[in-house]
Amino acid sequence: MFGKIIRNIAIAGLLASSVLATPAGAFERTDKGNVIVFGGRQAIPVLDPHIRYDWSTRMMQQAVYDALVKYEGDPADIKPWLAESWETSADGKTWTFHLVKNAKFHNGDPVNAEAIRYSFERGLKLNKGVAWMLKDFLAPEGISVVDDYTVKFDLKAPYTPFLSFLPWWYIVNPAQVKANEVDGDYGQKWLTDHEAGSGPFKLGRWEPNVLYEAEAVSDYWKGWPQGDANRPAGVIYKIIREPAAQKAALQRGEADIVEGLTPDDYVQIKRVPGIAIEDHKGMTTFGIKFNTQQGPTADINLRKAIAYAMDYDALIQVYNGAATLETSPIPDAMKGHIDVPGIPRKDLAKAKEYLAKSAYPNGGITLPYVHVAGLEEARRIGLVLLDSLKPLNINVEIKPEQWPNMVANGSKVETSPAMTSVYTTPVSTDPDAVAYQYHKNSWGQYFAMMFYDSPKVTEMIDKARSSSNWDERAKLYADIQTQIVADQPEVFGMLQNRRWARRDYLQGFQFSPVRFTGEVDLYPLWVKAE
Amino acid sequence: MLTFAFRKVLTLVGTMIGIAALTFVITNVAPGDPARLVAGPNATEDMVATIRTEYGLDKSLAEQFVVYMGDLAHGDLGTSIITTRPVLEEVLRYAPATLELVFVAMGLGIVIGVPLGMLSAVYKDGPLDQVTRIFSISGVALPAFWFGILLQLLFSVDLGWLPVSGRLPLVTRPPEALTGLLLVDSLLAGQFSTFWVSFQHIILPAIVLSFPCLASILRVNRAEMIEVLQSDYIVAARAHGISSFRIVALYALKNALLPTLAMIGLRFGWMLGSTVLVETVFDWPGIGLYAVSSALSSDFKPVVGVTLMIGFFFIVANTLVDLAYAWIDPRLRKA
Amino acid sequence: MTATSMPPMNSSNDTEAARPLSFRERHASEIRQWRLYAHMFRKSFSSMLGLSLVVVFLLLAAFGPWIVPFPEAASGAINMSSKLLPPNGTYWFGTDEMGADIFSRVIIGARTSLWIGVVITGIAALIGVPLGILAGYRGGWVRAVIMRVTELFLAVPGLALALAIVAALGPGITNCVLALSIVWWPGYVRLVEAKTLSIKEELFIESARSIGARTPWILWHHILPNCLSPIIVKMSMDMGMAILSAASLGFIGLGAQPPSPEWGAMISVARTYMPDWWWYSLFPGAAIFLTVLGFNLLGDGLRDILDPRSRDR
Amino acid sequence: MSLLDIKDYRLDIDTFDGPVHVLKGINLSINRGDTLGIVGESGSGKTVLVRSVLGIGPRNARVIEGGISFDGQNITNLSEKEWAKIRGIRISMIFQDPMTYLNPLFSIGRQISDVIAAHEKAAGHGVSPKAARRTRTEELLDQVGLPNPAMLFSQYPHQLSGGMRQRVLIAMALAGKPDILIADEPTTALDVTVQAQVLDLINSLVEKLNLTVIMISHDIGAIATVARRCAVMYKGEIVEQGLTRDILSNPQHDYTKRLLSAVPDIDAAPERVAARPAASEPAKSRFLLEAVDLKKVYRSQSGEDFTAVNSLSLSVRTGEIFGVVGESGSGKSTLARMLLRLIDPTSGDVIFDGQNISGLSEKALRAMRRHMQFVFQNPHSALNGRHTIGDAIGEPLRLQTKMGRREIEARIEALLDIVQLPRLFKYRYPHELSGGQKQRVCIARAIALNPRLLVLDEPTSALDISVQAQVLEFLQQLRAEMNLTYVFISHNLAVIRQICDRTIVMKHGEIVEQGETEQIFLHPRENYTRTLIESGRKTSQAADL
Repeated sequence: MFGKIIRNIAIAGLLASSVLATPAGAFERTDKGNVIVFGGRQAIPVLDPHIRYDWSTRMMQQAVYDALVKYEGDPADIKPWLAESWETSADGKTWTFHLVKNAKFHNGDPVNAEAIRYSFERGLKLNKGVAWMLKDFLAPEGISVVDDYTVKFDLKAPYTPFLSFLPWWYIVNPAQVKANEVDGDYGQKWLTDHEAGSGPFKLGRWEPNVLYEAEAVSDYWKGWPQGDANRPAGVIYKIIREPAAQKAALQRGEADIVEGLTPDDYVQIKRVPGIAIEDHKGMTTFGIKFNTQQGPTADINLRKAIAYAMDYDALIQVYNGAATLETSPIPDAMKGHIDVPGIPRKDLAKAKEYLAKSAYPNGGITLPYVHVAGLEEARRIGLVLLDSLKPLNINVEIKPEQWPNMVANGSKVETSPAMTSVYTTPVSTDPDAVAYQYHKNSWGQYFAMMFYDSPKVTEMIDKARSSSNWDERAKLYADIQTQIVADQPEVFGMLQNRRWARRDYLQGFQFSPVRFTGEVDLYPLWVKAE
Repeated sequence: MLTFAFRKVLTLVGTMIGIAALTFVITNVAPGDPARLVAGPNATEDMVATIRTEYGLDKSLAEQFVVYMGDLAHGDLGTSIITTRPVLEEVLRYAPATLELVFVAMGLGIVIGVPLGMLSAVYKDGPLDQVTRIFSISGVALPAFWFGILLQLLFSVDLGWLPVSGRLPLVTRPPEALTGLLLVDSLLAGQFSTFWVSFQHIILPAIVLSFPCLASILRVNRAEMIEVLQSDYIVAARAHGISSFRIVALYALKNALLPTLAMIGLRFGWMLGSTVLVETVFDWPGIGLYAVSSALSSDFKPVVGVTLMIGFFFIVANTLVDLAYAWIDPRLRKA
Repeated sequence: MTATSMPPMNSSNDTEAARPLSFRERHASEIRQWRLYAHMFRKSFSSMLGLSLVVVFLLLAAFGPWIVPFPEAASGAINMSSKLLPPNGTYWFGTDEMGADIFSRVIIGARTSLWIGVVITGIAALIGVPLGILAGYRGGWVRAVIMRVTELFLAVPGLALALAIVAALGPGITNCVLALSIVWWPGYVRLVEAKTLSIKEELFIESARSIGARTPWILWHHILPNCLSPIIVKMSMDMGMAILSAASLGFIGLGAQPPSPEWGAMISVARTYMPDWWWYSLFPGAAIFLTVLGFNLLGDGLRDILDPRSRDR
Repeated sequence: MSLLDIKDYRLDIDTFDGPVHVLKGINLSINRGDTLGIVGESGSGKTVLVRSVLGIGPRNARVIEGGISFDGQNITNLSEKEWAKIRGIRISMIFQDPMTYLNPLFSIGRQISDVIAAHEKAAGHGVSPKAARRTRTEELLDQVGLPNPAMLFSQYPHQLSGGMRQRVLIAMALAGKPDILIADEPTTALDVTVQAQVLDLINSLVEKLNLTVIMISHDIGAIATVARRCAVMYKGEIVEQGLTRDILSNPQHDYTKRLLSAVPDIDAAPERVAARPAASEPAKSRFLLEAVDLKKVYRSQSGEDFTAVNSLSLSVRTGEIFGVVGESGSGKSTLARMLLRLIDPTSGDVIFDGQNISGLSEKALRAMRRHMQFVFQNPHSALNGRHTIGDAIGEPLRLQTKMGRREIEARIEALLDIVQLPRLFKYRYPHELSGGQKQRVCIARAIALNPRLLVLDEPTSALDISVQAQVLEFLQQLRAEMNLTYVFISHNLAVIRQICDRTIVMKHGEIVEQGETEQIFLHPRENYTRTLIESGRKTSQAADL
């Protein structure tokens, strides 16, 4: 009976692959032109740029809004956008931006200095979403309109990474927002599913949990890089939750680009004609964070033993080779990165040596490994860890947690588990974005679940972030990296590649490592007609 | 009749309050912290606190409960912390999709289940009966999620006959939402092509959803038919020379339909619950999917809201079943 | 006692009195009853199919770890070099994304499923049956309270409620089983309550009271044994349904967690490997299907033979 | 040639334990215009026989030999299609319980006109219009003496009384102007007064329509009223047939004799041993049981009060058989249960052996129960189907005594001896026993603790007549042997007269008349008592024929 089923299924599989070989339908065409369909797993609950950001939200924010500057390219570079130029004062506290004159919001209002001031004030006063990036250094009063097209920021203290955060502060149209204000909410309610931006797209259909449509602005002030003829009529971001369904949609041409396939899917789908894989080295670090303050992992020897027992090759295999091992806490694409010598690689002898020095010379303990529920790779790495620690006679209990619960538990030393797997994507290209995770002030944040406590490192970080001399900073960051690796607050994992699968007629894909996993700059995309 | 309606409404309100209390307590005992999720990965403590205050999460659980029940009395199901929208508004937005799915699935279940049940009762213990028995029990035993994936694989990926998921193709503009049920709306608007594509979209999830329900309708109908067919009045009808077909299809069926109706009412609620799975597999934008995604983000107001909504529909369905009972059974007609 | 002029009612009893009765004689009634059950059960193909499926399932649950080729696959051993291999001579059901043998995991998974099914139905019956008997027998406000709460639970579809509970408690097999037990018992209350209500009206209950039996005695000796058939039938069916529900939660990602070889959780992972690695979800799915089918067919067959209307046949 | 001929008809029913020979070579012939009665007790095969005539016998029945021919046509193995031309048209049937034989969901008119339509279709000429069928239906309803047929047409079975429903069934059976009308216990489920009316109706229809009737019944009285000829069935055989008058007056077969003699005669003075006065017992009081001002009020759901028993006092002497007689609804069962406090009275006292049991605590009451026991009306449901007979008899011993396992076993066997059942029965289950045997088990259970008082609530009304006679006789012997006092409740006056020393007559929860039984029967003071005795006399009439 089984044999028959297997045979039938095998035939079905053959049929399936033959279907895959036939050219599938293309992108959606409308009377206005081509509409590109992006299939993704994550919904966009709130579009308001000052309330929330995650990859799907920010992708749509980036499409409908502009910021003063924009990250582009690999390695990521800060490009002038609404601001055509800027200067810093000598003490690094005052930043002056000069705006382009032709930018206008979708309703025709010009993008002026007041709009910039209002947007930053709004972001800071709401104290949500992006506020954390600047609120320690910038007060709403510190923003001033110099003239219609000049705006000035007075920081509380010198803060070199200031500029690197600005691409994420999108500019809203104060007139539209104020018109839709309810009970002094800064238009929060309205901006949830409306936009007041100046970006290359404006909002089309907005069907929560189903699809979100961005319609191209034909007379976008900055023009279209692919040329007006090739410019798509719009982009639909469609929610497709199952990887299998994503893959099917891509194969059937119901989607032109998808994110979130499994590593094995990418390998497999690459062979399908008409489909191309975007495979780029990312900046998202993966670490198994130890609780360094409490429990068995407070013992550095145990931490080292685990780090040396880890099967690093398997980490890469989990991604089917589409990942590189971390050689430092700071990702390769970031300024100031060094390859820290002696970063642990699998060495069972060393692992046992360290274990012998620890409080558990014979192992015999069970350590929890917490990962975000639903994160497939994190789960699989848990299995790798479990397998790796068997020779040390250490058992691993793999526990998936909902993100909020995991964060809540990780905010206190007492409740933080011994090992937590954490992916971190730095929001800027400045090394401070990563280094500060090891600063004591970060305790309580999810990326600081190791509760790393090194006064020396903390001091160096403080010094580096206020210095505006790059050479001095580079030296400091090198020392910071070396010291962190020596203290082993986590198992340094790998940098996974960012991957998308797209139809080959989809052109203009531009990768930038500073964007979140999955996030794509929709602006330059276009469809090449056959 | 009025007192009957009044009593029904009273039970409904009581049950709703009960469900609300039950789910609220259940979902709030856990340590989850949705505020932190909403605040974003890098948010500082004071930012999280801002959100907590905004949503009243800083209050004690008892206070939150009082506030929630108070709001509920005004028809306010609270606000989703993730989408910042009133839960009622969202539930009402997603409910038609779910109801449409459930209606179609229920229709399938009844149209296939009742006649099959009838036939297998008439040919009890015969080959047809054995086949339908295994078939119907398979229906209950099939994991909906697995079956759904298999069907997708076969009909969408393999044969390419039907769409993989969703309610409509991307570029198809939905018709004006009068009922929210696409099949109905598209017909009302005279958009037959839209009707056709939305029918193609609904067919797979409806089949998956209807299977277990079809099975239990079949089983109940069969069991009841067997019992009714052995009853004295059927013997009498035979003795009086009424034709076998008429006996089975009219006399016995009407009697057997009563328990079947009760099962349909019960299954209606069950179906609403299972949409959770089917909607996940087929990306069907209904309340089930909404509940799952909210639950996964520890956003519990929507979970409570959806549970209430399902409870509400369930009770309404069962009230309708009661009415249908009274309509069919003259013994219950007297008030 | 004096002899009477009664016409003889049956064979006389003097001859038998002296000789001790054999087991067969003493239990002739039970033996006949069991043979009758077996006869009726054998007649039905579907019942026999159900029984065989359940027996196979129980055997696998009992001996699984000793008969599979790669027992370590169940405890999370990985072998990345042989990942996602299609079914072949070594790996009968192929391998999963970590290179573990799916055959071994599916077989050993029977244990987990058995555990899930037994615990959920067990807890549900342990809570539901006493409450149901109490509600049905006592009546009055006790019944009102119990039945109100029961109806409350029944008004919410179990899966939705269980989902809410697990989401709150956090994923994991224990929480999943707990949540399902919480939503499962009301079915037993309703079943047993209805049954008790009808049994309560039977004369033999009054008869027991008239000879001075206490309530607990009546509940234990009279009500419970008469409720037993529907309970057994329901438990048999629920074994399957509980396994299915736990798998459903596992599928959503809220149930059992790796490396625990639970079928639903396996499909939850495997679904992302559809359709190209079809064997990964096919076999656990088929295992769920066959197991649930088995328990349901068995329950259905049991219902047929335990039905009092078919007793005297 | 006779209209219906049954020749050497042998029929088996297949069961798990092998085939049961239900009918063993039946020979019967009925001529046009005949009225044949078939008498038999339960299990005699009479119902299977008449259903076979209509082709609606049990599912797993098998004809072994012989056959049935109707009007010259062999109808032993007809196809459904051929049956359609006969059933309901040429042979039709009326049934025992008119409630369960009418479909509750269809109106009376609908059901009858459907039958008419079916007949028309079977006859080959098209179905007449609705209105015509309605007219015909109303005619039929009128014919069976139902008032206001037009209104009745749209009514549902539950809105009708039992007698009316039976008339509707008869109307339905007459719809096809049948050659033969089969009546299967048509009066059993009806009240006594209604029974007479229905029998009268059948008689008048026979005359008016020249019907051929086969009526089966366990009630010899009913048969005697309708049937000119009569057949007696016993264990699947016809043991005797002939003119009803002859058989009743001069029975030939042993079974017929036994059956006839078992019918209690209301006019026969009892030949019982005179009630032994309890003088030999050092009784504390002359009265073993007294009830003072007992009252029971039930409250219905709509809030109305219903008084089941109203301020009733009685006293039962030690050693006597105290009869309680009344129609259904007279409150006699409620009274019986209150006497043992199985139901708590609304007010009033029950004094047992000088002790007031109304105020006893639960525990004291349970202890008291060993002295007073109850025997229920229906032995089929008074025994727990899950317990063996041994368990059932042993249960009071386990509850009330500290006897060991062996002692209990021994006592169970002794009790089985007393009630004259084989000892082997203790391993059997109730469903394996006959009604009479079950009632003996119930009695064994009741006397297990050597009680002093037995309250017997219609102990024989669920039993066949011949069994009833046996049980009654046994009960009298038992009382003598064990010095028991009985409170005997019955609706059957003949039975009461046969065994009771003193009797009360109840109506609507109150005592109408009380006194020495003979006194009441010979010189009833009250009108009600007189009517009761009169109607009782009617049903036992047959015995005098």
